[in-house]
Amino acid sequence: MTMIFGVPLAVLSGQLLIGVINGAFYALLSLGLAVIFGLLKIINFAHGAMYMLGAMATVILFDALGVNYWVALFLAPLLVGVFGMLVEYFLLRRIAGQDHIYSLLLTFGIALLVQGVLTNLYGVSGLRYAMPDMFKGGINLGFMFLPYYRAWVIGVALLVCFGTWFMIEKTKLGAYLRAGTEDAQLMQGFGVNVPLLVSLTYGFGVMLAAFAGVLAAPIYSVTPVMGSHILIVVFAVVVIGGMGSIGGAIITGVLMGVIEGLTKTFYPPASSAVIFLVMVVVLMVRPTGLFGKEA
Amino acid sequence: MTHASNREYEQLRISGLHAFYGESHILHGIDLVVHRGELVTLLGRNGAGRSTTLKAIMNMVGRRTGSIMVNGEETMACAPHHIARLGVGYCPEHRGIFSSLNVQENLTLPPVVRSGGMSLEEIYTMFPNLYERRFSQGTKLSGGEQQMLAMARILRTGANMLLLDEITEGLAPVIVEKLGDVLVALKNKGLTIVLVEQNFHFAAPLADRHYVVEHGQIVEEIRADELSAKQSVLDSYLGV
Amino acid sequence: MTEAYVLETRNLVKEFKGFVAVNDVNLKIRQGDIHALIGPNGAGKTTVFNLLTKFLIPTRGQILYKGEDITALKSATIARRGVVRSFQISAVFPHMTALENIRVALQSFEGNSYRFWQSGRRLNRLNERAMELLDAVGLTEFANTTTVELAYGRKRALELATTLAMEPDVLLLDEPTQGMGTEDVERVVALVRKAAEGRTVLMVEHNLSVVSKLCDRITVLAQGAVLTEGDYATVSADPRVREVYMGTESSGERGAAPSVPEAAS
Amino acid sequence: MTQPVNPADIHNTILAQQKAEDRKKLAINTVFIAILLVAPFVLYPVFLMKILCFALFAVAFNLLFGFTGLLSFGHAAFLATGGYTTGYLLSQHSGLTTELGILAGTLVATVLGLAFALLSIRRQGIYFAMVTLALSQLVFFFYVQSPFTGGEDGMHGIPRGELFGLISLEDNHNMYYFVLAVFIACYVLVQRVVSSPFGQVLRAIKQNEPRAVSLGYNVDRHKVLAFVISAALAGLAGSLKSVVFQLASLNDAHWHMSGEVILMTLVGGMGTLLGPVVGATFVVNVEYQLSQGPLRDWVDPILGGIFVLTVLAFRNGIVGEIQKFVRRNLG
Amino acid sequence: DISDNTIKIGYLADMSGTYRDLAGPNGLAALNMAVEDFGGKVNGAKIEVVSADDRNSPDVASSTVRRWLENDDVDLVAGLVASSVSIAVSDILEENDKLGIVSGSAASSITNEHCTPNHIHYVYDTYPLANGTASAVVKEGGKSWFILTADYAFGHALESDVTRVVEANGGEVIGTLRHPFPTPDFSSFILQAQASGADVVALANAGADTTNAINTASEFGITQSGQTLAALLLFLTDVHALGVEAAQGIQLTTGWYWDMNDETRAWSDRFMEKTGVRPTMVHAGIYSSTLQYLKAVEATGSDDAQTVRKHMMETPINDMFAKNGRIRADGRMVHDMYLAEVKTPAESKSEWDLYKILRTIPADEAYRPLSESKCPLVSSK
Ligand SMILES: Nc1ncnc2c1ncn2[C@@H]1O[C@H](COP(=O)(O)OP(=O)(O)OP(=O)(O)O)[C@@H](O)[C@H]1O
Ligand SMILES: Nc1ncnc2c1ncn2[C@@H]1O[C@H](COP(=O)(O)OP(=O)(O)OP(=O)(O)O)[C@@H](O)[C@H]1O
Ligand SMILES: [Mg+2]
Ligand SMILES: [Mg+2]
Repeated sequence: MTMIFGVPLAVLSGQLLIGVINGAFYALLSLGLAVIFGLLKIINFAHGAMYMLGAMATVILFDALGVNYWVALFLAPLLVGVFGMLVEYFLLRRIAGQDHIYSLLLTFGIALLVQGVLTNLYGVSGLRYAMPDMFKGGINLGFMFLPYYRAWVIGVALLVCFGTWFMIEKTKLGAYLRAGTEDAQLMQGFGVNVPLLVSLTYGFGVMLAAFAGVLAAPIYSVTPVMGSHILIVVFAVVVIGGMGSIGGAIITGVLMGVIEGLTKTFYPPASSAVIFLVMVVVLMVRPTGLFGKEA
Repeated sequence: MTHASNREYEQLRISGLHAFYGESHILHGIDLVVHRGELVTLLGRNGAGRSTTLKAIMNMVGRRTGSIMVNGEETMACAPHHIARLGVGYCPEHRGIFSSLNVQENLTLPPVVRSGGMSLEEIYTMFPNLYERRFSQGTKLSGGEQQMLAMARILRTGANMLLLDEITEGLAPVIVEKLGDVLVALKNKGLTIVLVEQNFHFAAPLADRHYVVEHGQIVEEIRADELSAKQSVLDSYLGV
Repeated sequence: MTEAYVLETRNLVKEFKGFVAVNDVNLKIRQGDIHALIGPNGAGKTTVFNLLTKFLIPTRGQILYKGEDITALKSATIARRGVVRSFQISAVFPHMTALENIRVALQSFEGNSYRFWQSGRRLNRLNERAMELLDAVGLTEFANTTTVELAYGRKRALELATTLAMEPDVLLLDEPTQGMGTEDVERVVALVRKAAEGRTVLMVEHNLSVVSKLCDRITVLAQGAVLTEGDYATVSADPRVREVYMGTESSGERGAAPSVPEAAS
Repeated sequence: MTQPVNPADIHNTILAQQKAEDRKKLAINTVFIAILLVAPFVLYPVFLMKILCFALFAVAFNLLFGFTGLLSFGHAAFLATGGYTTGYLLSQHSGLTTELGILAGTLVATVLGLAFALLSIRRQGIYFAMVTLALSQLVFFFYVQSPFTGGEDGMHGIPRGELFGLISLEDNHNMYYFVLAVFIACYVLVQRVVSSPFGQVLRAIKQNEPRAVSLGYNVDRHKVLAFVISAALAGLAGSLKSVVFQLASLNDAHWHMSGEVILMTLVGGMGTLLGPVVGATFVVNVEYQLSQGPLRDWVDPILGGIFVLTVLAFRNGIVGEIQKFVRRNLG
Repeated sequence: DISDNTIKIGYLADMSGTYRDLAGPNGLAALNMAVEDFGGKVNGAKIEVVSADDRNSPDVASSTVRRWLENDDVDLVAGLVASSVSIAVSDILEENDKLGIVSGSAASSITNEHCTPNHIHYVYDTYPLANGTASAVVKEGGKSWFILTADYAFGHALESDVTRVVEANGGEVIGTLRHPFPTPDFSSFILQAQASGADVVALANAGADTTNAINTASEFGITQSGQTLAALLLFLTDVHALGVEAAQGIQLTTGWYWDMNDETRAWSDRFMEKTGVRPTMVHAGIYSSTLQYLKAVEATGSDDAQTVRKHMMETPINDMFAKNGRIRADGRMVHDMYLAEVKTPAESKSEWDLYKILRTIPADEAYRPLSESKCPLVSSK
């Protein structure tokens, strides 16, 4: 058996694949965050909560109404997106143009609120969600057993990421969004309905988070605090990629999944520190992240 | 549609306009009228409130009272994007070039609000600098190039009333001259133009009328044909 | 030989991703001159300024100050050596009063900027000089006004005063009269003239009436390279300059209308 | 046509204003100290000390954030480092007097602050915040895994010991007046720093950094100094806290703590001197009172609601809003 | 003599964070059930209950408890979940000579190096968890072990306990892996565990980490590939969250299960009526310990900490929670523990029908013997 630093090659390949899968998750989550920061300059500390809402909604919709996975895949993000738009309309809008820090505080408050209410309603142990039947089982790739569901996650997550990137970087709508970020008032002076655009963008950003939440429901423990743990890791990913860089968030997401996976293989205790270490190093070398525009 | 009837058409009527930035009261009752096809300038010293008047028309100041009619429609309750849709094109004092877009994207950004705007080719012919730098980041342009870009992009939208704030600022004399020609051409096409200018030499031959703004009020209205007669009044207002 | 020139560039080049903004520029600024840098928009004037003060790193070439190579020095060091600039886009400390703005500049000579244990009232001894400078640009009555509340033109005037507070040997002014009303332009011309006593000024200016009145020597840049150099009469007579920059205006001065002299650009 | 104005008159007005300001500051300080002196006879001293420790922490943070414009998202690292160092030294070396233990904790936090500053100071805006966050996470992971901190069990039974080897700090009142003395000294120091020549430069840097550079200031070095002072004071707050509570725990190193100090500062009013003190008092009290009362299961959502409300309704913070009100109605 | 003629009980627990479900507000309900059983009075003295959220912070906990003890005359502090909180509180209890009963914490150090004469550790700790599960699994043939450990003191303690037990029983630990806390995704670790080829994959972690690991293990088919999964600390609420589908067959050690006999069922029905859920062992322990405390107050007629504690130590505990439980000199309440297995979907008849009890582990076998104790109270006795 070929060994690399004392790890069999087969195991290593498996770990790499797992890394990519997790990376796809990070990509999806950090993408939403990057869209919201990049386009609205909102530091969305409620992103974890929106992810959680997506997962919780999936479970609750199933328990209460028997809504199946496929419907939930659309319905849950939609509901969370609408919730996000309401949050934007009634709360975030009032602090537009203020320092970033206020958006951080406000969304942090919203996250605490949402999380706290759900904790009181549903507890913290988690809600049960069964794997959809068609995803049960997996294939043996030789070097590892790949559950079908993980294969699906990687495919759909990357597809959504690419679609979003294309829409923002290559379409007129995307240009409106980018310009609106810089000088919303002037854009509005040109005749663009900026407030609506902002609502939709925020709604879309949190939809991405909620979508990741739905994907997570069958494989992770669904609890009101599931988002708060992953939040700053996802932030780190966005920063490494360069805040506001849509493509950067995607690529870095996948990259960080892999790096974290490798750390989990070679030196597991460092696996949660490694992303922060990478971040410090990257920002030393490139002050605005890997793909950030220079200031 | 005769030229004469056009002249009578009130494209813009402002009455009793007050405007505030937070605590500070900037405009103290502006009254003015601009007819279709007219070119009117707002003159005054630094800080008189000319830029603020344009911003107030676009609903871009903190708070306003009074009345602003565009095309006979009251706009005090309108959001800025509705005002733009009425055919108003605004070129701000500080240019507002978007750094996340390249020059061409900046140029094509403002949505077309009416037909009859200039085409991209026409604009590039007019400003060859912009053509040359069309793929570089908007804010990497030189100061003057940014000024050209800011002006050029509203020509594309087909707006029939232009609010232009210090558009010759920082431009080389050749370009200023060219801009003068452009404004004449636009006027001949029937566009209405409100021009805020420090460069009186540039504005004087173009304008039909001048309003002098001081301390947030209109203190004098001078028609082009009265210019020489009222020169001394004007000089004293402008502190010459 | 080089001693005669206070500031000099040798084969200065700046490229931005393949675009050459400054192309092999050799500037020689004589001690005590008011030297203008003019040229069409995008000619590279601001870029040259940025290179001289190291806000941009030259791609190639050398910068000499009093015969000494300063190409490798940092911005702040160059400023402390006496080469100080003002900005094209107004640069002030917005939430300080006009007086405080000036004091920050004066304070950099006090050598107490790290003294976190001293009372701030010590800086009061700078007030007198600061008031003088404010008075010189006509901002006396705004001494205690927060800078955000000043109109654009006054901000420019304040910025100029701040720059003068640095007592620079060489003063770099990027369009000092931009955005100013007629009366302010007059004042600035007077101010620059006063400020230039005993020091060297390099300025970018589109207002040719200002240039013609103030400047001893003029360098014309076009497309990143030096087109010509000389005094106002020579330069303005050059047909190439007329073509790329001045246009057809007979006098080359805007604001030539007899009764409205020198309106600012 | 401007009225002729006399520069000397204007100057005198400005000087008179400064004098009035000084008097006002003195008056506020006096009232404030008087209240704190009698407070332990009315309120529970340990709780008051907790407030003072967090107030000091917030004041330290605000020096950097409110007055220099640098948002550090890693200040928990200094609080924890001060606490753990002091706790460890006082537990291990019974001969050490308390003030030396606290001094040592502050010193280690200062050195850590210097390291943080050197690694982060060149980064701008949100990137600065994120580098400090990342560094403090690394510090957090270090503390989780180091045996001397007791991991998630925490460090317990730290002796309060004796001040200068003379005054027993086991007594809550003695301890309180010691903490109060340190707090007042630090508060006055920060007040001084802010208005010092150095403070003026910080203000300038905060408002327009490129301009400060062009005026010949070494901006990075000024920022580093501000960062180090702030880290030192935060470390001091942590050291005091570990002595007061006789324990040090991971909660202090967690990024939530860095978040909490931002909240305290904003709720109180960033960029004001008294704001962080008021904010810390408010947040600590709300958390404490709520966790005792009938709404104790709802502390988090209520805190969340308070933050939302703060941002929406009084963004300048409690002190900032009061100042604004006074200025509008009385000034 | 009872001071103020009231018995004041302070219930301090995590009401809103990670440990909320296993103790939390429902623990308060359990405590109140004990008070009700006494009719709200003991020896004519009123029983008063106050409660607070410790926010899992020793700072918050110690301010609260200090005020309770120093200002509010609280006689007993109950609940106590996070180990950092329990240790901090026990220091304050000792300083004020008041009594505390720890029901939620897992750290065995609470009655070992951190023991005080002022607190009792009631329900369980890491020692019997490792002991019960590990020895049972080794005896059933699980010889080679791979341990997935949460990388903090609690995990390390479990890991070393398990290693000791496995080796003592003739098994072998062929690999350990320390994962950060918390870890949202376990697939990488599960893959490594799978690759190790060990007979048994043991989870030395808790809460969401454990449930996530079990979920992922089931997704990656760990049990299908012939490995046994052993969770060392798993609460009823965790299993309920996982569902029997994912958790079936897992062996674990518990201090109590609601469906063991008529007595436990009757009490659980009462509990469920109030809270809507079935109780965990911690809930039952809170009830039982409060009951025992009140009985001791009744018997001694005193609320003095030492008097009451002495009486509690001398009296065997016999109630629906424990049979012949006793409190040792170090403050450890030792009682029988149970080896349980999670039912299969076919076996599980209802939402909360989750365990079958495989074996009773006698108290003396389960807990750390006093001879190994580092508690100073033990050597002095
Ligand atoms: N955002 C703002 N907040 C507060 N005051 C402002 C703001 N913008 C402008 N002002 C004040 O409003 C007054 C009028 O400004 P305005 O920009 O309209 O002047 P202007 O006539 O265009 O002069 P300029 O030649 O300087 O552009 C000035 O006194 C200025 O200080
Ligand atoms: N950072 C940059 N990246 C790319 N191109 C740049 C950058 N800065 C300037 N340029 C380009 O270099 C050229 C010279 O710019 P510069 O600002 O020096 O012109 P200028 O002579 O000051 O013009 P103006 O009179 O309009 O201010 C311009 O074409 C501009 O687009
Ligand atoms: Mg203006
Ligand atoms: Mg320029």
